[in-house]
Amino acid sequence: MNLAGAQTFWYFYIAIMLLFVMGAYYIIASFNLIRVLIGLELLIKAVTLLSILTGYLTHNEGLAQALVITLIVIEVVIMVVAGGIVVCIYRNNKSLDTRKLKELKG
Amino acid sequence: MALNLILLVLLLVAGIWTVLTTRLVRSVVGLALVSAVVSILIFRLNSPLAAAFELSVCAGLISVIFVTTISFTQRLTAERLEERRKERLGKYWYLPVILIIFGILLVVFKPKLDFPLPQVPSEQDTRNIIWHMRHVDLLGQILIILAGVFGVVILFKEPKK
Amino acid sequence: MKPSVLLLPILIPAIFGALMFILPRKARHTVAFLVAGINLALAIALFRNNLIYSFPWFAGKIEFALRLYQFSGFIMLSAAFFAFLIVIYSLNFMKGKNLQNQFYAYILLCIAMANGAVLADNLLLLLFFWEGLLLILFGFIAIGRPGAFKTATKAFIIVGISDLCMMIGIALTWMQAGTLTISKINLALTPMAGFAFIMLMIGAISKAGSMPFHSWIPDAADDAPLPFMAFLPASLEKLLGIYFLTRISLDMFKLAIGSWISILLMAIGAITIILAVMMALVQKDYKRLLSYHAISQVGYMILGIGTCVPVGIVGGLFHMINNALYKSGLFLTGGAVEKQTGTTDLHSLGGLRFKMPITCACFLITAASISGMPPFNGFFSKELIYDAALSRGMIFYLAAVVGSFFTAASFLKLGHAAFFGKERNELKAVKEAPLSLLVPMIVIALTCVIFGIFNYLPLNHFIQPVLGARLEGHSYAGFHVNIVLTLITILVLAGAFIHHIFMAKLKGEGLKAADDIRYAPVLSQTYDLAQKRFFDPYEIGLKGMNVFSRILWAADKGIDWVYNSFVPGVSYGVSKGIRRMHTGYYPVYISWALVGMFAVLYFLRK
Amino acid sequence: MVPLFVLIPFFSIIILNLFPKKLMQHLSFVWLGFLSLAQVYLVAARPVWFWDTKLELWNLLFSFRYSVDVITLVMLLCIGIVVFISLLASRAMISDVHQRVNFKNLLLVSLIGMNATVLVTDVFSLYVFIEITAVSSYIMIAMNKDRLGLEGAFKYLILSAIATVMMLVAISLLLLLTGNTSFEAVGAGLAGAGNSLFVRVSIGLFLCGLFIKSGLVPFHGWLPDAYSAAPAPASILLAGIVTKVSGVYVLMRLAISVFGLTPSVQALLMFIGAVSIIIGAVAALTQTDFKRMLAYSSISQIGYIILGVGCGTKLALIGAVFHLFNHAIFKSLLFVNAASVEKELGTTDMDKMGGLTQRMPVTGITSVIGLLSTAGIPPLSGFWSKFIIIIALWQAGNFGYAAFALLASIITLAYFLSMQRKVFFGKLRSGLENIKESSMGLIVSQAVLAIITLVVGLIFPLVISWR
Repeated sequence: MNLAGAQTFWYFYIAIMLLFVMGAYYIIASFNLIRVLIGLELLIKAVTLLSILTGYLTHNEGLAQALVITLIVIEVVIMVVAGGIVVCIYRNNKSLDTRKLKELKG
Repeated sequence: MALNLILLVLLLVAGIWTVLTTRLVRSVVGLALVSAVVSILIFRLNSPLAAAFELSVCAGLISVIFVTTISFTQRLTAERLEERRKERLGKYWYLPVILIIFGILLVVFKPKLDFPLPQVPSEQDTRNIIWHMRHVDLLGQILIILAGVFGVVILFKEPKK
Repeated sequence: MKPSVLLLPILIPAIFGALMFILPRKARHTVAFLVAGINLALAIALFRNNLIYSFPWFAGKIEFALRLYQFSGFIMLSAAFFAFLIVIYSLNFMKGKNLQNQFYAYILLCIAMANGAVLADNLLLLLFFWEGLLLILFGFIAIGRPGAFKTATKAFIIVGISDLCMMIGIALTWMQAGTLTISKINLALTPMAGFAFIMLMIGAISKAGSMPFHSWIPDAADDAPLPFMAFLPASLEKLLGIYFLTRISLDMFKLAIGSWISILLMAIGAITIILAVMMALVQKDYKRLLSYHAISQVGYMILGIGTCVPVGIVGGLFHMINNALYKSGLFLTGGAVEKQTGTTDLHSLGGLRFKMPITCACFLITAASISGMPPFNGFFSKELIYDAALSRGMIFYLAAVVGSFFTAASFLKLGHAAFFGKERNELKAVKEAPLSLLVPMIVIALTCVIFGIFNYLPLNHFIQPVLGARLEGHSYAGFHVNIVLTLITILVLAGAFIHHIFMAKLKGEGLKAADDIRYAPVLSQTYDLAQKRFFDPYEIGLKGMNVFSRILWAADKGIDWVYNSFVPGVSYGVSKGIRRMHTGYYPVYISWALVGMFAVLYFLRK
Repeated sequence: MVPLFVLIPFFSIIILNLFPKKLMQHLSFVWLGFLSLAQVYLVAARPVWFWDTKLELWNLLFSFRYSVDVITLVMLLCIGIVVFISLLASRAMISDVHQRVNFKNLLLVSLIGMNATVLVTDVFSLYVFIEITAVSSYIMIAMNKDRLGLEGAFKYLILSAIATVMMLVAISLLLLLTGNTSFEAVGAGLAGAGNSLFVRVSIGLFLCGLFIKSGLVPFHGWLPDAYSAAPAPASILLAGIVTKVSGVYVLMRLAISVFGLTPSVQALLMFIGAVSIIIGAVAALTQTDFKRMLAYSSISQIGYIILGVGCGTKLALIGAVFHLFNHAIFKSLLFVNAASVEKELGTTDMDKMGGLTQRMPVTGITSVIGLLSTAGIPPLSGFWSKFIIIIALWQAGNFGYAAFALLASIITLAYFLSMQRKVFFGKLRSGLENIKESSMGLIVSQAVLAIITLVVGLIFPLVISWR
């Protein structure tokens, strides 16, 4: 990897890693189901950026874009399904509290 | 490069705001902001098609999905909100600390980037790649959209009383 | 003869056994009869041939090798003989019973698996057929009376665990010998090889039904269909188990006189003889009593083979075939009694000698054989074993003789209770068993007599060729066994007889029913006996032994307990702890995954 | 014509949904049954006209690069069998018309996803189809919209999303290192890239993602919840095949033919496998819920497979693939048993059962077969595969792991025995006198699976040499 590339990678790398940490922290620490999904979105954003970055660095933008487009479609569907599950949970529990999801244990 | 740096900082700030804000709707707006910044970054990384997709689908569609989901559920009352705010303060002040520590760790353990970059295939037109080389993914996209449709049909239907 | 003919005795019964599930009801008996007959004819035709048939198998790594030679031909012939008799017997016995199709299917499959196991010249192939037999055993017991399912599972697990040991043994043998072909394995008795031997031996003797792998047999006697008992535990499994034991101790491992394994085998044999026969003594059911003898007699064979001297091995093998004869004969008489009277409880039997004279005669001959009474076959094989045991140590001889005494005593009791004694009112209408039940019994009884009087027939043709050069030209046929030992045996038997007559008289006065001959001490009887000093020491000893055998009974249950609940008990606490860790709160799970991720990345750092 | 495994179900989804629902439920039942059985036939008999013919027309229109080897074939076979069984069970367990139609649609999506997963030769396509299978599973678990089902689905979704993020990071790094995503290119690129930090991180992250997907300790938190909360047909599908394809199969494929089994990866896989075996088995000991216990036992069995993969010798891989097949069969069998008990009793709590063999003989007997096969009692099929794995471990010199695997199978036997006693043996519990044997569909599927277990156990040499 040449010097300029390494430089670019380095900055993006730190930002992406911190975005990962934020997303993971949000998922683990928040008590609201929708916030959990937002945390998940943050993680996926970081991955998207990483993919594009690797494509950019290896001059392989075409493939990287193709992958990212597919990835975005899949991401949307997962969010839709997750949203549906969260709405159903709300209808059942009358609450979005994650701490009420402890029925199955042991 | 400087613009990239500013955008990255903006990305992190938007991310932190998304995590720390009290109102759910604001959090969704924060996510949309993150998405927007990401799509600008993608655009600047020579990937216009993906940037357009990211902007329209993620910043747009996903925000709509979240707002819809929130509208299906009830908002909190003002007092509960106040309680929550206190709760959240206790919980979330760790995050900046963790981020700073993690950032320092990343800087200290900087990975060596001396590996050679691979030779890449000559075909670089995204549309060509999607339509001619990655049929299987295309099939997967159609299929997962179908699955999503079934999901919406099954999960969002109002239960019969 | 083409070597591939060796596939026939495996394939024919297997195919017809599988077909049995779908054949029409009426054809089943005929087909089973025919296939058993064909199998017998095949076994006779193949006997005395030497053939090897093999082709690469198991992705080319392992040979599918079948080997027919003197020994395997002999075992195959005996198995075919018994299978044929049992099928004839079952034609009538199983009439009107449920699940006949399964019953016949299992018999035929059993023949196929047994033939395969005997012919296999490759340890993995042998294991394959061995496990097939286990499965059939399970099915066989399970089709018995309601509730047999539990017994079947018990048998399956106990035998399964011992087969697991055998598997370890095979793996170890493979590792040390570098081959799985049985006829090529020849290992010196290093400690590692000794361990392998013990593992294989566990597989062999548990198939034969030796202690401590026996506890399912008496339960099966209660639950399984009777021809099963006469076929599997009484004859076939003994044949296979002892066959394999002989193979491993003569061919695969160099077992020398005085090696610790020889001592171990003899000890197992002696203990099995004594303990099982004492448990037999307190049984009150025809089939259950026989089933304990089925265990006890294995002890003689293991003892004989364990001595490692030619006379002992000849005796052990001779005893194997003799035991198969008279034990299946005895079970068949039990079956006839059950069929005609509807019960095998000795309390409600008695005086059947006039009602069922032929059954009674067959019983007498086979019982005399098992007790080792001259000139029946059991006498000769036991004499050979005594001879060998005496040469290895007085204690083993004593165990064998004492076992013989108790065997005789318990059979006198059984015969008295079932066939002699006072006729019971409920049994007035009982008739002699039908012909197809009688024929196998008569054949077996006659064979017992022939193998006794003309004992050179089986010895010269079947058994002694197996040992070949090892015999150094000796022949053990005829009457030339040790006179002193013979005298002692006769004395012991006479003692048992006198003792029985005396006791029967005594108790016959004390109790109204003559059939109630129990050595089990009921208190008043013990007082009565205590007045007669002549019996005192013996009765006390018997009582003591009774207590002892009850303790053994408890130990028996203890083995069950280990199998069933010990392991869960130990792990219970840990399990609870792990369950408590699964709180159901998913961030916990996510944290585990993340910690796991960092651990994995750290693990891969180099 | 191999792409037809994916394409025919794909078009049939669209065509079937054109029919009215009343008609579609029957039509799709017949069609799905035909599809799955045809798949079983095509894999088992392997007619030349199917496997060796190229679809020229299709290749112009629609290129589908695929590869077929023994592992792929075994997986296709398992997929066919388990989808068929799940279909039968859904007929018996779901009565509502809409739900039936929905389930069949999802089953088709899942079938395509799994078939494509085992056929594709591209790391990213692998991710796409894993995700398709997973999405249909989430919806299936949540389908009844009961509290527990939703909870299980949400947990599965979150953990599985994290897994996909890990895999995507790994894919991005692989793109950076090798410039492409196809198996050959990635494999060649990794071989050339040496052993830099990014290589190890990408391999490690991909493996972690797959560990979550296949439910290995300590990545297994979602698995018992999802299995036990899912509706019966979904739990059969999920436990029988979905996690095996999307986790274990992919792991095997990548570890063997892409990443290559380096000593450290081998050590990692064997260690994780052993930990899963023991934790799964011990945790299953004191479970009171039938399905939950099966779920923990599933963790333990997957541990065996991974242990075999980690050992890496040819024999071990044979054993692992064979165990994968067996596991698909007997775990589906056990979940069908659970389904039929659940259908008749309305509960899966084992404390409320007892002596059920008297009332439900087929369920009782087949469950014994399944349990003994799981515990590895000879000569059932599960025994042989475990035996091969243990032998292979021993041969490769991993004596500790071999002994360990042997010991753990005794614990397996222990918890299954205690379960047997609770549920099927013993005295019939009062209140259960009116229980009947469950419906025909479940009986048939139990019998079919039990017979497969038995027959495969008896003729295992033929099975092993099948290719």
